[in-house]
Formats: sequence, structure tokens, C-alpha cells
Amino acid sequence: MTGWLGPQEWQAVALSLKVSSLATLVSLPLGLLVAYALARWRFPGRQLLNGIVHLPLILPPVVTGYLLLLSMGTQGPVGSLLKEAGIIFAFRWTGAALAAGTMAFPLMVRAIRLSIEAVDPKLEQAALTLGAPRPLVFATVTLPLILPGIIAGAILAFAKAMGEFGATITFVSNIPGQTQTLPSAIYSFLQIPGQEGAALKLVCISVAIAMTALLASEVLAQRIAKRVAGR
Amino acid sequence: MTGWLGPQEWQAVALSLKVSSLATLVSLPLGLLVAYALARWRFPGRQLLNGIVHLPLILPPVVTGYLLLLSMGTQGPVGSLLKEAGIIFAFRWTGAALAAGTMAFPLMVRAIRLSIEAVDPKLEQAALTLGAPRPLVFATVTLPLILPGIIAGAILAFAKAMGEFGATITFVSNIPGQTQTLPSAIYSFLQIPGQEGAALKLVCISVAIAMTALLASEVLAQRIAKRVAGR
Amino acid sequence: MTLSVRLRHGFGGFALDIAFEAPPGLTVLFGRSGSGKTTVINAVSGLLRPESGRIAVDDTVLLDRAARIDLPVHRRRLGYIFQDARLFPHMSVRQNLGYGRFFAPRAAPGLKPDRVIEMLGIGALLDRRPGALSGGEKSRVAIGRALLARPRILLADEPLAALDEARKAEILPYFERLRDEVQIPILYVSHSATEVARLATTIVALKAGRVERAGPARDLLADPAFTPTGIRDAGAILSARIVAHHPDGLTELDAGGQPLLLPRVAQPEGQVLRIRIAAQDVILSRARPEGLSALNILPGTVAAIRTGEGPGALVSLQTPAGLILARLTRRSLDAMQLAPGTPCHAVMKTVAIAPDAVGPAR
Amino acid sequence: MTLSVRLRHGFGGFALDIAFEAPPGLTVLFGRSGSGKTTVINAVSGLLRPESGRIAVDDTVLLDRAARIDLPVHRRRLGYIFQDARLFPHMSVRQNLGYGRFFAPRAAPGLKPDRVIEMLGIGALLDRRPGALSGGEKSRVAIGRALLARPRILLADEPLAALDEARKAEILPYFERLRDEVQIPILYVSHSATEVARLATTIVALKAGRVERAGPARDLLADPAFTPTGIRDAGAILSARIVAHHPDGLTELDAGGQPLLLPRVAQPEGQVLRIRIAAQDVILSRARPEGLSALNILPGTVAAIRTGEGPGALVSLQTPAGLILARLTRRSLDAMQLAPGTPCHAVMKTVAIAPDAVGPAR
Amino acid sequence: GDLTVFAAASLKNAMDEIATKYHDETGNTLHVSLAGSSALARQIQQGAPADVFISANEGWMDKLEEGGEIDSETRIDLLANEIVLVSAKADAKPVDIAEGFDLKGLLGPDGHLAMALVDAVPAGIYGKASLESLGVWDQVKGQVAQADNVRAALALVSSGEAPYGIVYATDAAADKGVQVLGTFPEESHPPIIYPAATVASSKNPLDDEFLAWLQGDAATDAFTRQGFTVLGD
Ligand SMILES: Nc1ncnc2c1ncn2[C@@H]1O[C@H](COP(=O)(O)OP(=O)(O)OP(=O)(O)O)[C@@H](O)[C@H]1O
Ligand SMILES: Nc1ncnc2c1ncn2[C@@H]1O[C@H](COP(=O)(O)OP(=O)(O)OP(=O)(O)O)[C@@H](O)[C@H]1O
Ligand code: MOO
Ligand SMILES: [Mg+2]
Ligand SMILES: [Mg+2]
Repeated sequence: MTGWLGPQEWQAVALSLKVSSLATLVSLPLGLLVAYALARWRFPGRQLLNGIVHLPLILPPVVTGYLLLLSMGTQGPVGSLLKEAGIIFAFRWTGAALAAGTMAFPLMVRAIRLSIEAVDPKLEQAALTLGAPRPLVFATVTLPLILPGIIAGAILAFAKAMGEFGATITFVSNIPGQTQTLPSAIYSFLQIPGQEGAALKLVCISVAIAMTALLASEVLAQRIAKRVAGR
Repeated sequence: MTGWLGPQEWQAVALSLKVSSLATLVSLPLGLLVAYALARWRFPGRQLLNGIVHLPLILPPVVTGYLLLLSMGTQGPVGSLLKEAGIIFAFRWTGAALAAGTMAFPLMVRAIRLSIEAVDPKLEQAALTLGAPRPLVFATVTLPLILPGIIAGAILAFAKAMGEFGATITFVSNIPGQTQTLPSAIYSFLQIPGQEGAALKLVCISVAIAMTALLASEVLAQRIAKRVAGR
Repeated sequence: MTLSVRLRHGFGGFALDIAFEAPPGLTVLFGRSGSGKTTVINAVSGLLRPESGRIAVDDTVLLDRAARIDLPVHRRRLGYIFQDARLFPHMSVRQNLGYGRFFAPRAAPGLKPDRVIEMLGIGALLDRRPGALSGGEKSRVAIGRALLARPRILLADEPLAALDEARKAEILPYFERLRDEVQIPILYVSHSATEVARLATTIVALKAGRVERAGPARDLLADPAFTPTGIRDAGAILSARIVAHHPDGLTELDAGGQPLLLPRVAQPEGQVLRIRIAAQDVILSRARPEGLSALNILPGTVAAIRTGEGPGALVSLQTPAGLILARLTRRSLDAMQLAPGTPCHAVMKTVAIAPDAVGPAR
Repeated sequence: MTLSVRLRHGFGGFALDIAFEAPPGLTVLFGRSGSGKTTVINAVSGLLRPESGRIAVDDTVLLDRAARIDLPVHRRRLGYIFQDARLFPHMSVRQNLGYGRFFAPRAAPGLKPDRVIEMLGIGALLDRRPGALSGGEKSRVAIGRALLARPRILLADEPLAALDEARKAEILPYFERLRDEVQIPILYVSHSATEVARLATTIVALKAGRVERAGPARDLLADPAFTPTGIRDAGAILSARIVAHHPDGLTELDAGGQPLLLPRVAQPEGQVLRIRIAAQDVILSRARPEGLSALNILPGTVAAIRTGEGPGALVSLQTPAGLILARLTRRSLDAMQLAPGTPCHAVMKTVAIAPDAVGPAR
Repeated sequence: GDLTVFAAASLKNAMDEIATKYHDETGNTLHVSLAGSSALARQIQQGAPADVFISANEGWMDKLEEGGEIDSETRIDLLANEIVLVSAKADAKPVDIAEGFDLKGLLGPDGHLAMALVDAVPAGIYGKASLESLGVWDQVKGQVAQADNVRAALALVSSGEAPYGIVYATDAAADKGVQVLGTFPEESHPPIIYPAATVASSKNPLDDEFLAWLQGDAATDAFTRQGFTVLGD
């Protein structure tokens, strides 16, 4: 196997997995919060928040990457503050995760939000009457009921993160072993005449990983749905 | 206004609107069908279909564009057949719509599928007992109940189509007035230092359009939700 | 039209294995919570596909697993009143009511929408959505929706459970009309003695997934050994013809040559009625009693006596009007020295025969 | 503990404007479908915020819109049995039952889980999910969930509507125990005469969003002018002390010095019981009748007579045991020449006093 | 008439000017599709309606020539470019770029050198070749941040994220935010050539004429202004 892929490609595979997993895991709680706020709370600026969340979807990825570079780079207003706190994204794999997470965020939020909106508020009311405070109602009633939505959102985000390229390379460039993800590697091969075969190998790996994750999520979601339906 | 943007930019704005609308409208019925099949039918190859639908999300856009070029181009296996039938995508705005629609498809399907899964099958059963055949049950019960999900899916798709760049430029190139969408125009400006201002103008237009669509969809979805809740 | 049902189905711990015939009229499915009533109805509707079995209405086979026949739900022309209302949340009450009508053949017999809306008292709700209805209002709309579908089979799963007595009394006659005039087979789940007494032509009593007793309502209800809603609700059914409507608000009947008085009923003179006399409401007396407020006295002889574990007993009395059930204590039984063959009188109050125990005969 | 409620709220066409006090014990909310019962209960639970009003339990103010007090729902310590079961679909029956317990203070008084599970007959369902339960099973689990939350206020919206008679008879005593032993205020919606008679300490009758009548159950039920569940279900409530349990299965009571016999009850000798005697089941006789199967005869004098539009009349009779209601026809009224002050006898069958009309006195 | 030109994206400014001039002079309209050379070349392979192709990359032009997708006899080396070392630091001093120059020292232990993709994008390939021939590649290769195009590499420099970068002279000239510290010796890398040719499938009678016009004064002027060297045949 190692012969089939060069060490640099293996690195890219490993890195992509790491980046996509981190992006998904870290953005999940935030995505949940934002989705809940958009679905259930009415506050001034709600539409603004909604718009901002969708921005990475609307903007060409390069623009998103450029904006990340300007704001979260070590010289940027946010990035320089974070640097003081010891958090550096620029040229790190964490930056790749930030870029992938940002791009995937709107997908995750939409999926979770739709499933929150589908939960019957009467069930939450029942939990309240039984003495559960709001946060626990969320944890014990809402959360388990939206689990299929959360899984769908997470897997969408993961898949998107696996494929994300434009924002990532613009923000953290392509440093083999640090920020060279699978899509960057694929892109590189596609720039060179006659390297389509090498690109194809990486595409296959990428597809295999994402499909495995997808299948796992489907199985999980089905099991949950069955349990809720009471069979 | 015409002074503020050159004619080429105006063309890009108009084309992007046209492309995104077509992509959304045409993929909607197909998205609905696929979402319904994935949510409600059990058939061999279901997981395969699910995987294929997600492919454009997983692959770097350039790869998707390249695959489209290979298959749907006038020389490609599908494209040459379609050409016989008088349908040509290659280097036409319809091709840009195809690329944008393909990229947006997984988002649309996921959103619609989630909302179909949230519909209580007991309501559909009630409609069946009242004599409605399956397709009419779908049209009169399922469809109205998933309307918020459809709107969410369509708007996600539209936003994605407005921002889609990689697959489009790879598939149908970047010919002003024919295939140059807003993101391609933005890309062109970003290729040369010093043109950030011009790019920014286009970014603003793109954001304004997508936000307007987003807001409209929110208002619509809220109105529907209210009606169903019976207030 | 006769509905014949034979089913076998298992859910984990629960096994259903039943067979019964529902002859024309209304068949009450009876049984404790969890005994399988909804499961049977679901199978008839086609929403549940049983592991094996056959369901047919006369010669129309709805389901025959062995012959691989399974008529799709929407072609069975049902009116199903679900145990939960299952209204369409996105439609107004009016649209909910009209839904089934739309799919029914024009020519099919059925009730008029205006009348159904009036009897259900939902005229003021037509433009509301189900989310804005009270529990009872929802169940009334659900009844209307099923009735207006001009069904060929009516399935009603505790349709009146959420309603107040007055409303029940208003709706019951419409089920009677459906039973007597529209003549569709009706499967009706109920726990209420009143509803059983008033509506049932046939009774099928389920117990833990099996048929415990089944047969014509009149036979079963006059059987001292069968007290489906509890001994307290036991009672027999008589047929009697209207003789006269008296000016003081009483109607006189002829029950096998014996006069019976009851509060005025709407039916015309000459019509034969079905009346239910609760065992509870019958007092027995060896001698013909005098000076009581009770106005109805039927002579007869003791036919059977059932004593259970408690202090009570059920006595069936053969009278010219038919079999009557009376409930009394064993102490009275002993004091009055009753035994099969003993002549004695049944004393019933006029008011004990409530309007809801009177209906057109079947 | 006294619950006092004052509310005003409007939904489009419907206006609620009520005020009542629920003294310790069980308050039955009574009224036709759509009269506002669920709305009142929702307001007490805090799920509905009325436009104006005040709700308090003794000195604890749950809501006072004027004073801007609105105790959050989860701090009200409720047990709410919803009209629809509202079980958590993702939890097993066991988890549903345990949910409220988890949030209740350990020290709070309440029923033991095992007993509640046993009385509800849901022991075999504990590992199922609500999706796999029958209608009645769901409602039983919902009752259990609310009872086990060790509530400080119990709200029950037609909790027994979906259950068979036998099951109802098994569950009723537990509501009695809650009322008598745990002593929490209970708001209980019901359309059933049996439940009202057996459980109510107080009755609040609603009509189209307003309080039509309110007061102690004993007073209201003995009033011939108040027949909330229909005249057929009218009946008075007496107190009587157990004198002896006879070997033939009867229990003898002392009701104001008069002997009353009824089927054996479980309570010990000396205990004071509350018994309901349905107006329906009482026969009047000027002379003391002899030779009847009915074993209970109480002498008295006519206290009041109510004649309505129909052929019937309600007579209240002052007896040494208390006020008794009897229902008869006007024809009998005339024949017997009854008028206020007329001495006469009330004749009641032993078996007419059903176990479900007997409960510990309040 | 109309003419469709597929041109490497880095020619954006020059092509804008050329389109205007061409229209003014001849009345013909130019449609310029700007994208990466690889994307354009692949599209031409798939029958894109291009009349003229200007590549930033000889490799892709060779590929098309092999496949007969361009008219070989029309192929010319149109432009030449240079690669330079740039920085956005105010205190940066000119660097003498020569054999073994101390690039590592300039970068320090963890500074990054922004370049285009060194194995895929021409500017990166040339840069890497140059650093190799100057003998400094091995010291700095771990610190190279590769962008997907020159423009993005330049953005890394001008945003201050990378202290130094290697980009085309033409790009450096257009960005006011960076200064050129030195030019890489011409002999240290293969010649940086932008070849042009007419597309074989094009039936447009204007294409040959346009290629000639591109080598004329008006076009030369526009290219030179953007910092390109126009090569004669
Ligand atoms: N959200 C709402 N919008 C408009 N009207 C409403 C809404 N909720 C309830 N109503 C109306 O308020 C009235 C009282 O409703 P409520 O649910 O309190 O009745 P109820 O006494 O509980 O009746 P039932 O016995 O049928 O459950 C009804 O007429 C109902 O139609
Ligand atoms: N999906 C299921 N999985 C497992 N058991 C089930 C399922 N559905 C129903 N049951 C069981 O089957 C039995 C019969 O259910 P059914 O709904 O027919 O009862 P029912 O007679 O209608 O009762 P009720 O009067 O309470 O509505 C019950 O014991 C129930 O728990
Ligand atoms: O224009 Mo390119 O294709 O940057 O090298
Ligand atoms: Mg049921
Ligand atoms: Mg209600």
C-alpha cells in the first residue's frame, strides 16, 4: 500500500482526516447553539446571524479564504488577539480545520435547524411540567429527538470538509504534512499535464473515506429512527 | 448604476441570477424525488444512490467540474448523446447551471430528506384510509408539510449556486456573457493585484442577492409554520 | 353485507389470533386496554398487514395472504375514525372534512355535509386549523371527516371517548342512522355500556388477542354469564311497538302484550323499538306491588340465576316481552325464595329507560 | 392547600373569564367540549400565559400578571396528565415513568413506583417504547409519569377517558388516595358521572369560558337544579358509618340512624364512608313497601321538586341520612300526590350502590 | 466579427486593455475567458469554442500540440516574464540573489516563503527550479507555503502572514503593498514563456490575424505596461 501512494500522499490523507474530524467536532456544539437560536429564539439580529452563517455558502471559497486570512491571520485583528492567547491558525493544520469548518458551517446549521423545527414543542412542554429546567429539557428531550438531524449535519459537514479546497489553500496555503489536505494534493496533480492518474488515486481515497462515514451515519440514523418509532 | 459596474459585470450578475435560478428550479423536482426515495423507500442500491448524491460535496469542485467536462462535454459519452438530442451543456450558460445544480444537489436533497423523515407517517396513513392514492397523498399531505424543508433546500441550493465557482469554471470556462458568472468574475479580478476593489463590488452584489433570497425564504417558511401550528 | 375477519399476527410479546363474522349492522369490538381492538381495526383498514389471515366483505376480498390478495388501503373505501384524531394540521377544518369526499365516487350513499357539521356542532370551527381546537373538537372533526368520506366500511376506534354526555347523546343517533339506513358494516370499539347497548347488533369480545365471546348483541346482553362492561352495566334488550304518545310526555309501548311506559320518544306510533333495560334498574317482587313510583310492571317466571363470587346475583326472567335481566343480592334471592320456574314480577321505573337506551329495532 | 384561580384570556372567537377557588381535595372541572377546561389547566401549569389573572396555592403565587410574577413551569412542581398522552417517544416506558421523579425533591411525598406500576398494569411494558403501545396503555403510562413526579399540584385532563371500566375501577382508588392522603390540590377534568361522584370534593362547572356553577360536590350533587352529566346521572351523596360486615357478603351501614345494606366494602367497621345514590335508582313509595327485592328503605319527607321540560321530575327527599335525590315521572308525581312536605319512603336496591359509588368520606 | 480567446488568468489586466484596443482598432469584439492554464487546456481538449489560446505554461501547450488541438504552425512564444523575491516588510532590504544566498537566514527559524504550488503551478515550478540551481532549496523547502496560484501567494505576503515570497515580476509590480527585493537570475530557471496559438477546431477567419495583431505595437504596449517582456518570433 505504501508503495501505491507516496509518503506525501499518505500524509495528505491522514491530515485530511484529522482536519475534517476536528472541523466537524469543534463546529458541532456551536452549530447546535446557532441552529437552536435560529429555530427557537426570536431576537433582534436573528436574520443578520442567519445571513452571516450562510455567507461562506454564498461567497466563492477563495473570498472566504481571503477574508479568513485578513481577519484570522497572525496580523489580522482577531488572529493577533488569539496569538496573544497562544492560538495560531496561520499555516497550521488547525487553520485548515478552521477554513473547512467555516465552509461546512452553514450546511451543518441548516440540517440541525430543520430537525429542531420538526420537534413537537408539546413534548418539551411535557418535560417542563415534570420539573426539568430548560437546559435539561434540551438535553433529555430535544437533543435525542434531533439526533438524526445532528448526524446528518455532522456528516454533511465532514463530507464538505473532506472536499474543501479553495478557502483552505487561500488561508493556510499548502505545506506538505501541515496544511496539504487531500483536495490540495488532488488540485496539484490536476495542474500538471498527464497526472490525472495520480489525482484519480487520491480522489478514490477521498471518496472511500467519505462514503464510509456516510454509510456509518445512515446506519446510526436508522437505528435511532427505529428506536423512536418503537419497533 | 451602469457607470458603477461595467457592462461585463452586469452581464455576470444577470447570468448568475439566471444560472442559479435555473439550477434551483430544475433540480428541485429531481431533488424531491431522490429525497423521498432515500427517506421512504427501501431498495437495493439505496446506499449507492445516497453516496452518488453526496459525491459533489466530497470531491473538490475542480474534480467535479472535470468529471462533468469529461462526461457531459460535447466529446463525452453523455454529452455526445445529448448533443444528438439537441441538448448542449458545454460552454453554454446551461452548462454553468448544470455545474451549479450538481454542486448544490446534495444540500437540497439533505434538507428535503430531513423534513420528509419528520413527517408523521400516521397522517399519510389517514389520507390513504380516506381514499387518496399514494401520489395524491404525497401532493396533499406530505408536500405541504415538508414545504419549509423544500424552501430551506431550495434556498441552500440557490445560495450555493450563486457562490459556485470551481466546478463551473472548470466545466464551462469563464466566457463573459456566456459562462462568466459572478464568482468567475470575482475570481478574474482577484487574479491581479490591485483589483480588490472591483472584486469587492461584485462580492457585495452577490451577498445582497443571496441575502434577499434568504430573507424571503425565512419569511415564507415562518408564515407556513404559523399556519400549520394553527395560530 | 357481512364482514368476515380471520387474522393471526404477533408483536413481540403480544399474539393476536382471531376470527369473527360481522353481519350487517354495527359490530362492537369490546375488550380491555391492550386486548387487540385497534390491531384488528388496523388490519381491516389495511394499515397493518397481518402475518396471515383473510378479510372479506361479502364476496369482495380485501386481504387474503394465502392467495396474495391485498387491496391497497385507498381502494378499500374506508371511513376510519382513529383513536387519536390524526387531523391534517396544515388544512382547515373544512378542508379536513372535505378530504375523503373528494375521493369518494359521486354516486356513493352518504350523509350530507351540512347535517354532519350541525350534529357535530363544528360549524363555528370550519376555518380553524386543528392546532387551535380543543381535544373534543378535534375528535368531532375526525368523526365528521370519516363519515363524509361516504365509506363502504366504517371503522370507529372509541370515537366518543373525549366527548361530554350531551354531545355523545347528539352523535349516537347518527351512528344508528348509518347502521340502519346506509347499511354499511361498522366496526366500533367502545368501552361504554350505553354505546354498546344502543348501537351493537353484534358483539365481539376480545381478551388478550383472542375472541372471548361473539354473537348477536341481543343474545349476549341477555345472558347473565356475559357482563362485558361489568355486572353493573348488565342489561337485556327488548323489542316493543309504540302504541300511543300520551299528553303527559310519556310514550306507551306494547311489549309482547304488556304495556310499558317510557319518556316520550320521537318515533311515530306503530314503529317497533329496541329498548334496553339495565339489570340494575329492575326490582323483583313475588306479589304485584302497589303504590310505587315505578310505573312498569311485567309478570314472568325465573329462567336462570347466576351467582358469582360477590354478594350479588343476576336473574333472568322470562316475560311476555322477552327475557329481562335483574340484579339483586343473594340475601334477597334467599328471602324471596327465587329459583328457576318461580313466578314473579319485574318492576321498572319509567325514567330508567333512558332515551339513549331506545333506538329503532333491528 | 387551596388553589385560587382568576383568569382572563381570549383566543380569536373564544373568551375565557373565570375565577374559582379549589379548596383542599379534588376539584372536578366540568363542561362541554370546548368550554375551556384544558385552557384553565394549561394556565395553572404555566404552559399558557393568560392575558390577565392570578393563580396561587395558599400563599405561593404562581402567577400574577399585575405584579409581574410568573413562576416558570418547571418550578411549579406539577403532575400534568395531558389530554393527549405526550409520552417521550425516544424513551422506554420505564424512562418515561422515571422522568419527573428525577427532578422532584427526595423528601417530597408521593406514591411508590412499584405500586403505581402495578395498579396501572404496565409492568409488562416497562421496556417498550411509546410507539409500540395501545391507546389505553399510553394513557396509563402518562398517568403513571405524572403521579410519580411527586407533584405539589396534580392536573388531570380526562385521564381515564381511553380506559375500560375495569381498569377505571382499579385506578380510581389511587386518585382517592392522592386526594385524601397526599393532600395535594387536584384539578381533574372529567365527563363521567361516576368519576365526579366518586372523586369530587369541589365541582367547577364551565360553560363557554365562564363559571356556571361552583361549590362543594355534596351540595351541588344534591341540588335537583344541577345535573351536570345529564339528569340520568343525577345523584346525591350521603355519609354513613360501617356497622357490620355480614357473612352473606353485605355490609351494613348506619346512615343517620337508618340501616343501609350494600355489597361488602373493604374498609373496617367504624369507618365513615361516602356513598352516592343515583336519583335513577331510587323508587318512592308513600307506604312502606313489603316483599320487594330491594333491601334499603329510608323514610323521609319531600324537600324540593324540580320539573323540567320533559316528562320527568327530580324530587329531593330529606331523610335521617341526609338529602336524597329521586327521579320519577310527572305521572307518578301526580299519582302519588307528592309535594314539599309530603312524607314518603325512598326504596333503593342494595346492588344499586356500586363499589365505585363508595369511597372514604371527606 | 467576434473572437474567443482563452487566456491564463494572470493576463487579466493586459487582456482587458487589449480587448478595448482591439475593438477600437478593428471593430471586432474579443471574448476573453480567463482561468488556470490547465483548466483552459483541458477544455480545449474537450472541444471548447476557443479561437486562440494563450497559456502561462509551455507544458500544457505542448500537450495540446501533441494532441493536434492547436495549429502547430501558428504557435509562437508571445511573452516572457521574470520571477522575483518580494516582501511586505517596511524594513526589508534588497537581496542579492545568487548562488547559495542566505534565504534561510532571511526567513529565520519559522518564517514562511510564499510561492505558487511548486510542483504544479508554473510560477512555483520556476521558483523551485531557481532555488535548486542556486543551491538553497533544501534549506528552505520545509518553510515554503504553497498557494494555488501566484496571486494567492502574493496575498500571503502582502497580508504579512509570510515575510517573503516568490512571484512573477508582473504581479509584484501591480501590488503596491509589496516591494521587490531582487530578481532571480534568468539562467537559474527554464525560460518563463507564455506561448500562444490558434485552436485547431476554430473556423474563425480572424484568429491568425489576431495572433499577428498581438505582436504588434498596440498589444506590445499593453503587455509591457503590465511588466511582461514581449518576445518577437
Ligand atoms: N390556539 C387556539 N386558537 C384559537 N382558539 C383556541 C385555541 N385553543 C383553544 N381554542 C378554543 O378555545 C376553546 C376552549 O378550548 P379548551 O381546549 O380549553 O376546551 P376544553 O374545555 O378542554 O374542551 P374539550 O373537552 O373538547 O377538550 C375552544 O372553543 C377552542 O376551540
Ligand atoms: N408496534 C407494536 N409493537 C409491539 N407491541 C405492540 C405494538 N402495537 C401494539 N402492541 C401491543 O399489542 C397489544 C394490542 O394493541 P392494540 O392497540 O390493538 O390494543 P387495544 O385493544 O386497541 O387497546 P386500547 O384500548 O388500549 O387502545 C397491546 O398489548 C400492545 O402493547
Ligand atoms: O495563470 Mo496561471 O495558470 O497562474 O499559472
Ligand atoms: Mg386501541
Ligand atoms: Mg380539553
